[in-house]
Amino acid sequence: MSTTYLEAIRQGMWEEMERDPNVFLLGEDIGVYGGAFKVTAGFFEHFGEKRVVDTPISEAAIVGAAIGAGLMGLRPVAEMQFADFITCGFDQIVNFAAKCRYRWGAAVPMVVRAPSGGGIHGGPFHSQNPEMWFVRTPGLKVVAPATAYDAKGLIKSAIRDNDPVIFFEHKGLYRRIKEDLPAEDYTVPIGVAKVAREGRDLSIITYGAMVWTALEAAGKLAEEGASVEVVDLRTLVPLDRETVCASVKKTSKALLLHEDTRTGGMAGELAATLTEAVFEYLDGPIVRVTAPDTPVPYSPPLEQAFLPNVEKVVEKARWLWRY
Amino acid sequence: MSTTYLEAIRQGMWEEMERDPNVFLLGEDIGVYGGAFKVTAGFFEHFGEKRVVDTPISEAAIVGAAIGAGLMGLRPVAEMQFADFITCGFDQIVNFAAKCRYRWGAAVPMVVRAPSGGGIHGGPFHSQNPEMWFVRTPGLKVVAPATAYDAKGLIKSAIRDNDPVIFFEHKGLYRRIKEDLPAEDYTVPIGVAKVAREGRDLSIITYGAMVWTALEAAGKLAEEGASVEVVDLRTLVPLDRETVCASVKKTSKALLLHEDTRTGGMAGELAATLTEAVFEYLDGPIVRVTAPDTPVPYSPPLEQAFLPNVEKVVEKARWLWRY
Amino acid sequence: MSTTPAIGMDRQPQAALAERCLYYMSMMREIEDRIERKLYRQGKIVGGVYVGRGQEAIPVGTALVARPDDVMLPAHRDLAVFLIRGVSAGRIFAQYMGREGGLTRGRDGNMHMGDLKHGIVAIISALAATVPVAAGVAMALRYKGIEGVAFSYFGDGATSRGDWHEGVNFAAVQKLPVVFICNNNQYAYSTPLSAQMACANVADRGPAYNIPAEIVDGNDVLAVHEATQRARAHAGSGKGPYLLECKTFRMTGHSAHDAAHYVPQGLFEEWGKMDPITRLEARMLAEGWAGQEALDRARAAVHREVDEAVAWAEQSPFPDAATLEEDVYESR
Amino acid sequence: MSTTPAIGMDRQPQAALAERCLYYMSMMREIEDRIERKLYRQGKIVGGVYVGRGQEAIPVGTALVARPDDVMLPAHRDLAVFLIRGVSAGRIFAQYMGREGGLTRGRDGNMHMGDLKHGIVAIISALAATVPVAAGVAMALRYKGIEGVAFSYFGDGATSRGDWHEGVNFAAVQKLPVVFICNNNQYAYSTPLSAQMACANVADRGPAYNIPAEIVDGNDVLAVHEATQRARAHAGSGKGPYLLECKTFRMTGHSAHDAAHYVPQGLFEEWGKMDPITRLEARMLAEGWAGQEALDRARAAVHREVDEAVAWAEQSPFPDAATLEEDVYESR
Ligand SMILES: Cc1ncc(C[n+]2csc(CCOP(=O)(O)OP(=O)(O)O)c2C)c(N)n1
Ligand SMILES: Cc1ncc(C[n+]2csc(CCOP(=O)(O)OP(=O)(O)O)c2C)c(N)n1
Ligand SMILES: [Mg+2]
Ligand SMILES: [Mg+2]
Repeated sequence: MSTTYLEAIRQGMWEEMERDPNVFLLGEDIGVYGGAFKVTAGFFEHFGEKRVVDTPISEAAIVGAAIGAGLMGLRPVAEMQFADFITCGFDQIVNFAAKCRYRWGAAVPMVVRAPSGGGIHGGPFHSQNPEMWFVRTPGLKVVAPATAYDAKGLIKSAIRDNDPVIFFEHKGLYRRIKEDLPAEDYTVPIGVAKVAREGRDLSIITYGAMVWTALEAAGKLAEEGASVEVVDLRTLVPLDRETVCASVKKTSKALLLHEDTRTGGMAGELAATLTEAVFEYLDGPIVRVTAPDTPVPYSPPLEQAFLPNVEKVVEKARWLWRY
Repeated sequence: MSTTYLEAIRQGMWEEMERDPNVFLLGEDIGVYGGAFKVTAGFFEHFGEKRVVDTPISEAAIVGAAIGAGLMGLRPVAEMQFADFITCGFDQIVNFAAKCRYRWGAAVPMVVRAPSGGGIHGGPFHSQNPEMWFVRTPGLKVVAPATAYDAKGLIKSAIRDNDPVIFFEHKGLYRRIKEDLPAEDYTVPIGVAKVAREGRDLSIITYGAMVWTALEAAGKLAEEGASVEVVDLRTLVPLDRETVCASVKKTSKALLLHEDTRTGGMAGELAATLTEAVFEYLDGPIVRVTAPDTPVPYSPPLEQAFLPNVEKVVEKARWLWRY
Repeated sequence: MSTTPAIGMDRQPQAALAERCLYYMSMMREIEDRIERKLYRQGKIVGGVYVGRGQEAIPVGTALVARPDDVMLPAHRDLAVFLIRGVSAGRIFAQYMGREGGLTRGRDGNMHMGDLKHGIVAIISALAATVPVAAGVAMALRYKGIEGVAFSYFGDGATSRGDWHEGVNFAAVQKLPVVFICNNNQYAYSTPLSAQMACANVADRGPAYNIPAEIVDGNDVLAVHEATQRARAHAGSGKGPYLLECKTFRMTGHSAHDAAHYVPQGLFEEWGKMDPITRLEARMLAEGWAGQEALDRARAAVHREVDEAVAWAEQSPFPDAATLEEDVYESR
Repeated sequence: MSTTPAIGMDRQPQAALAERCLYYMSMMREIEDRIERKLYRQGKIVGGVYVGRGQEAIPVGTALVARPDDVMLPAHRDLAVFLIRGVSAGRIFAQYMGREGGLTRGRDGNMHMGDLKHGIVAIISALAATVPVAAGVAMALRYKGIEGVAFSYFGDGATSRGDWHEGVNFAAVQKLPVVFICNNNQYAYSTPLSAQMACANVADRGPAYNIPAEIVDGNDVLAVHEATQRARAHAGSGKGPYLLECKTFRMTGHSAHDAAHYVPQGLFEEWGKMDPITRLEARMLAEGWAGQEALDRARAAVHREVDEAVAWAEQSPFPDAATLEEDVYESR
C-alpha cells in the first residue's frame, strides 16, 4: 500500500506521539480541523486537546511557546500554516531557539514544520522557499526531504533531535508522490545526503521537490548518452559536504539546482564548498538552475516561467556536459 | 576637518532632510536622546517632532509605519536600535516592503538603518551581521559601506532611492575611521563596487568593516611581494558582478572575506558568481575567510577568535597566492 | 461599466443611502457568487477564494463614509471597498483569473490587490500586517496636512497578531487618524473566537490603547454606516484612532475548499435570517424607500453589470512570461 | 558563600520575611553598585551594564513567593531573582566579567543568563521575547502535572512589543499558570511612558485578555510580596494568568553609559525618598522587627559576602578560545 509524502509525515508524527508522551503539536487549525493541508487530521480525536493544541493566529507565540515547552523537556512540533508566515515568528526562531544551547547550555528540542514551495498557484505569500533564512543562522538544523521515505524518517529524527529543527515540507509533493514504506520503525539521520541516482559525467546537487526534476532531467540526458548523478541533500544544515564533494570529485562537473530564488540561495553555499574543497577536480564552471530573483508570481504563465523545470535543467546540464 | 563614519551618516541624513521635506526619521530613542549611538543627535532640536519621531518599542510598527508613509510618497528613514532587532520587524520588511512594487506597482521608498557588526563586546544580540536575510529576499536593496565617504554618499542615495533599502552601518567603524569629505553635495550610486586597492596577484572581495582588514592584510602581503587587489562591494544587492568578475579575471585568484558567519554567507553568492562567470580564469580554489558558524560570543578571547582578522586573511591569502 | 446608480435629488437622504448600500452589497454578493460558485468550479480562478458572503454590510457601510482623501486598507472579505473606490468589477474578475487586466496584472491573486490611484493599499497574506502600515499612512496624511483618515480593516483572528497590537498602540500614542474596523465573524479559519481570545469582544481591547471602541451590528449596513460616521469624525478631528467592531458571521467556510464542518449545527440558519441584503431590502420596502419592482430592477441591473464584467475579464490576456523579471526594482 | 541569612524560628513571620527581603535587596544593590560603579569603571566588565537600582523590591518581593517548581523568566533589572534561586553572587560577577565561572561561561554577558537547574530561563535581548516562552513553560508544567507557575518579567516598554501581546493572549486563552510581572519604571531607555502607550497603566491592558490586573507600589517590597501571593494563588489554581504592575522609577540612566539628561529635574530626588531598602529598614525599626545595630551588621555581612564573590570571580579564568565552536549543536 503506497504512502504519499503527506501521509508519511503524518505517520512519522503519529508514531512519535505514540512512542513518546512528551511529543505534542501546536499550531493554527491543526486540531478539530486537522490542519490546512490535513497533515494532522485525526490527531486531535486520538491524542486529545492536551497534545494537539489549536492556537490563536500568533506565530511568535506558537514558536515561543514551543521553545518554552522544549526547554522544559517536552518535544513540541509547531506547524506554520504556510512557510511564508514563519517570518512572523522569526525572532523567536533565529534569536531565541537558535542560540540557547550556545549561550547557556539549554537544549531546545523543537520542530517547526513549514509547508513551502510553489507550483500550486499560491502566489507571493503561499509559495516561498525560505530555507536560506535559517541555513545562515547557526544553531538551527534545516531539513528538506524529497521522498515519502525520507519525509517520514526525517520528521521522526527531527522530533527526537535535541536541537531546533526547521522542517521544510514541499506542498507540491504532498499528494503527488508515493512509495511503499517499511512497516517497522525507521529513521533517516539528519545531516546525511543521498545519491538519488548514480552517474559519471555530471552531478546535479539539489533537494526538496527539485530532486524529482533532477531525476527526470537525468533520465532525458541518459537518452542522449550523458550519465548524470543526482545528489539529494535531504538536510541543508548540517550540510553533508562529504557526499557532495565525493560526487563532484567523481563527475568533475556540478549543476546546482533549487526552487528558491537565485541570489543568496543554497547553490551559493554549495559552489563555495566545491571550489574550496574540490577545485582541482572541476572540469567546467559550476552552474546554477534556480528561480529568478523575483517574488513568486501568481498567474500560471508567470509561475511556470519562474519555476525551474526539466527543460531548463536539461539545457544547462547538456551545455555543461559538453563543456 | 576629518569626518567620522558616524558623522558622515549623520551629515548625509541631515542634508537630505534639509533638501527634501518628505524625508523624516522614526525609531526608538532617536529624538530627544539622539539615538543609542547618537547618530541622530541634534535632529530633534533642529527638525522638530514631526520629522523625528520617537516610537514605542515596536519594530514591526516602525517598519510598517515606514512602509505606509513611503507608500504615501514620504521618504522615511527607520532606525533599528541594533541590527539584531530587525528580526522583530522581519515580516514587514521581507513580505510587505520587498514585494509591493512587484505585486501591485507601489513604490516603497524607505531606508531601514541597521547598526551591525561585532568587535564591541556586544555579545550574541548586539553584534550580528544579518545582511544575508535580506540579500536573499528579492525586492530589497542592501547596502554596507566601509568608508565615511561611502557611508555619506550611500545614505543619501538610499534616501533618494524609490525602493526599500536596508542600510547596514558597522558599529565598529562609527568612531574608528575618519576622512576628509567634499564640502559639496555628492552621492555614491547604489549597486557599484569599488576597487579599494589595485593589485595583480589575488583579489580579496569583501565589504563593511572587513575592507579595512583586507587593506591591512594587503599591505602586509605587499611586503612579501604579493600584489593584492581589494574589492569593496559597498552594495550587496544589486550586486556589482562586473567589478567582481573583472578583478578576478585580472588576478585569477579570489579570497572572499566577511565578518558574517560562514554557511549561507555572502561568500557563497560570490563563489557561485565567479565559478559561473570566470571559471576559466581561476588559477586556484576560491577561499573564504569568515566567522565560524556560531552565535557571536561575548567574552574577549572568544570574540577575538570568532572575528576574522588580518592574520587569518594574510595566512589564507598567502596560501592562495603561492598555490 | 458604471459603478454607481443614479441617485434622485429629491429622494430623502436615507433612501438614497440605502439604495447605494444595496447596490454595492448586491454587487459584492454577485461578484463573489460568480467567482466562488461558477468561475472557481469551472477552473477559471487561479488560486484560493475567500468571500465575504453575509458580511457585505461591513465594507459597504464603512467605505461609503470614506472621503476622497481617505486611504483604505481592506482585508480579505472587503471586496466592496474596491467597488466603492471606483475599481471596476471587470478588473476584479481579471485579478481572480490571473489576467493582465487585474490590479496586480497577474503577479498576485484574489484579494491581494491595491491601487494607490484609488487610495487602496494591498494587503499581504500575513494577517494584521496592514495595521502598522495604516498607522504610517495616517502619519503621512497628517504630515502632509491632508485631512484624510486611514481605514484599517481586519478580522477577529488577526487581532491576536503582534503586528495588530504594535500598530494600534503606535497609532494611539501618536493620536493618528485611523479608523480600525474589525470584521468579527466569530471564526478565524476553523478557530472559534473562544480559542482566539479570552475577552468577549474585540472592543474590549480598546482600553488597552485608551481609544474609544464601539460595537455595531455588522449585518445592519445603515447602523455600520452611522457608526463609521462617528468613528471617522473622531479620528479625523485629531483625537486619535477609533475602534469599530462589527459583529457578524462568516456564512461560508474559510475559503472555497472548506466545508466548515466545525461550525455547530444551526448557526448558519440562524445567521442566515439576518442576511444584510435581505434585511436592507425589507427595511427599504417597510420605510417606503423603494418598491419591490425597483428592487427587482436593481438586482437585474447588477446581474447585467456583472455579466459584462466577467466577459471583459475573460478577454483580458494572461500576462506575458517575458515580463517575469520586471518591476522587482524601479529599474534593473 | 551562604545565600540566605539564618532565620530565627521564634520571630514573627513578617519580621523574618522582612529580613530576607532586606538581605536580597541589599545584595542586589551592592552587587550592582560594585559592577556599575567599580568594576565597570575599572574596565573589568566586558559589555553593557543595566542595573535595577531602586527597583529591587520587584524581583525580591515576587521571587520570594515562588516555589521550587516555579520557573522564573527574569528581565534585565531582576538580578535578585538569581540570588533567590540559589545562584551565587560570584557566578554573577564572573558572568559580567566574561569568565568561565559565569552562567554562560563567557558566551553571553550581563543579565543574559539562565540555568534550568535553578529554574531560570535566560532572556534574549529582544524585549518581551520571553513572554510567549513563559507561556510555553507554563504549558509544559501543566502538561507534566507539575503544580508550578511561570514568573514572566518585563518592563513597561516591553509591553509595546507584538510578542508581549501574543504571549499574554495565548496564556489567557489557554488559562495557563503564569504571573506576568511588569516593572513599570516609567521609562524605556529615554522614552517616557506617554510616548510608549496611550493608556495610563500597564494594568489597563488586563481586560484586553480578560485577566485580572493589579497595581502595586513597586517600592514597597512587602506589598509586592503580598500581591504576588494573590497573583500566584490565582495563576496556580487553574484560573489563568495574573498581571501584576509594579510602579517604580528607574533611579539610573538606562545603562551605565546613559546620564539620563532627559529625565525631568527633581524626579530622581522625589523617588529617591521612596527607596525600597531605606523604606524597609525604617519599617523594620518602626515595627520593632530589628534594631539599628542588627541592620548595620546585616549590611556589613552583605559587603563581606560581595567582597568574597568579587574575589572568586576575578580568579575565574577567561574561556578558552579553543572552545569557540563547541555547543552550537548537541554534537557536531
Ligand atoms: C500570519 C498569518 N498566519 C496565518 C495565516 C493563514 N490564515 C489566513 S486567513 C486566516 C483566518 C483569519 O481569521 P480572521 O482574522 O478572523 O479573518 P476572517 O477570515 O474570519 O475574515 C488564517 C489563519 C495568515 N494569512 N497569516
Ligand atoms: C526588540 C528590542 N528593541 C529594542 C531594544 C533596545 N532596548 C533595550 S532595553 C530598552 C528599553 C526597555 O524598556 P522597558 O521595557 O521599560 O525596561 P526598563 O529598561 O525600563 O527596565 C530598549 C529600547 C531591545 N532590547 N529589544
Ligand atoms: Mg474571523
Ligand atoms: Mg521601563
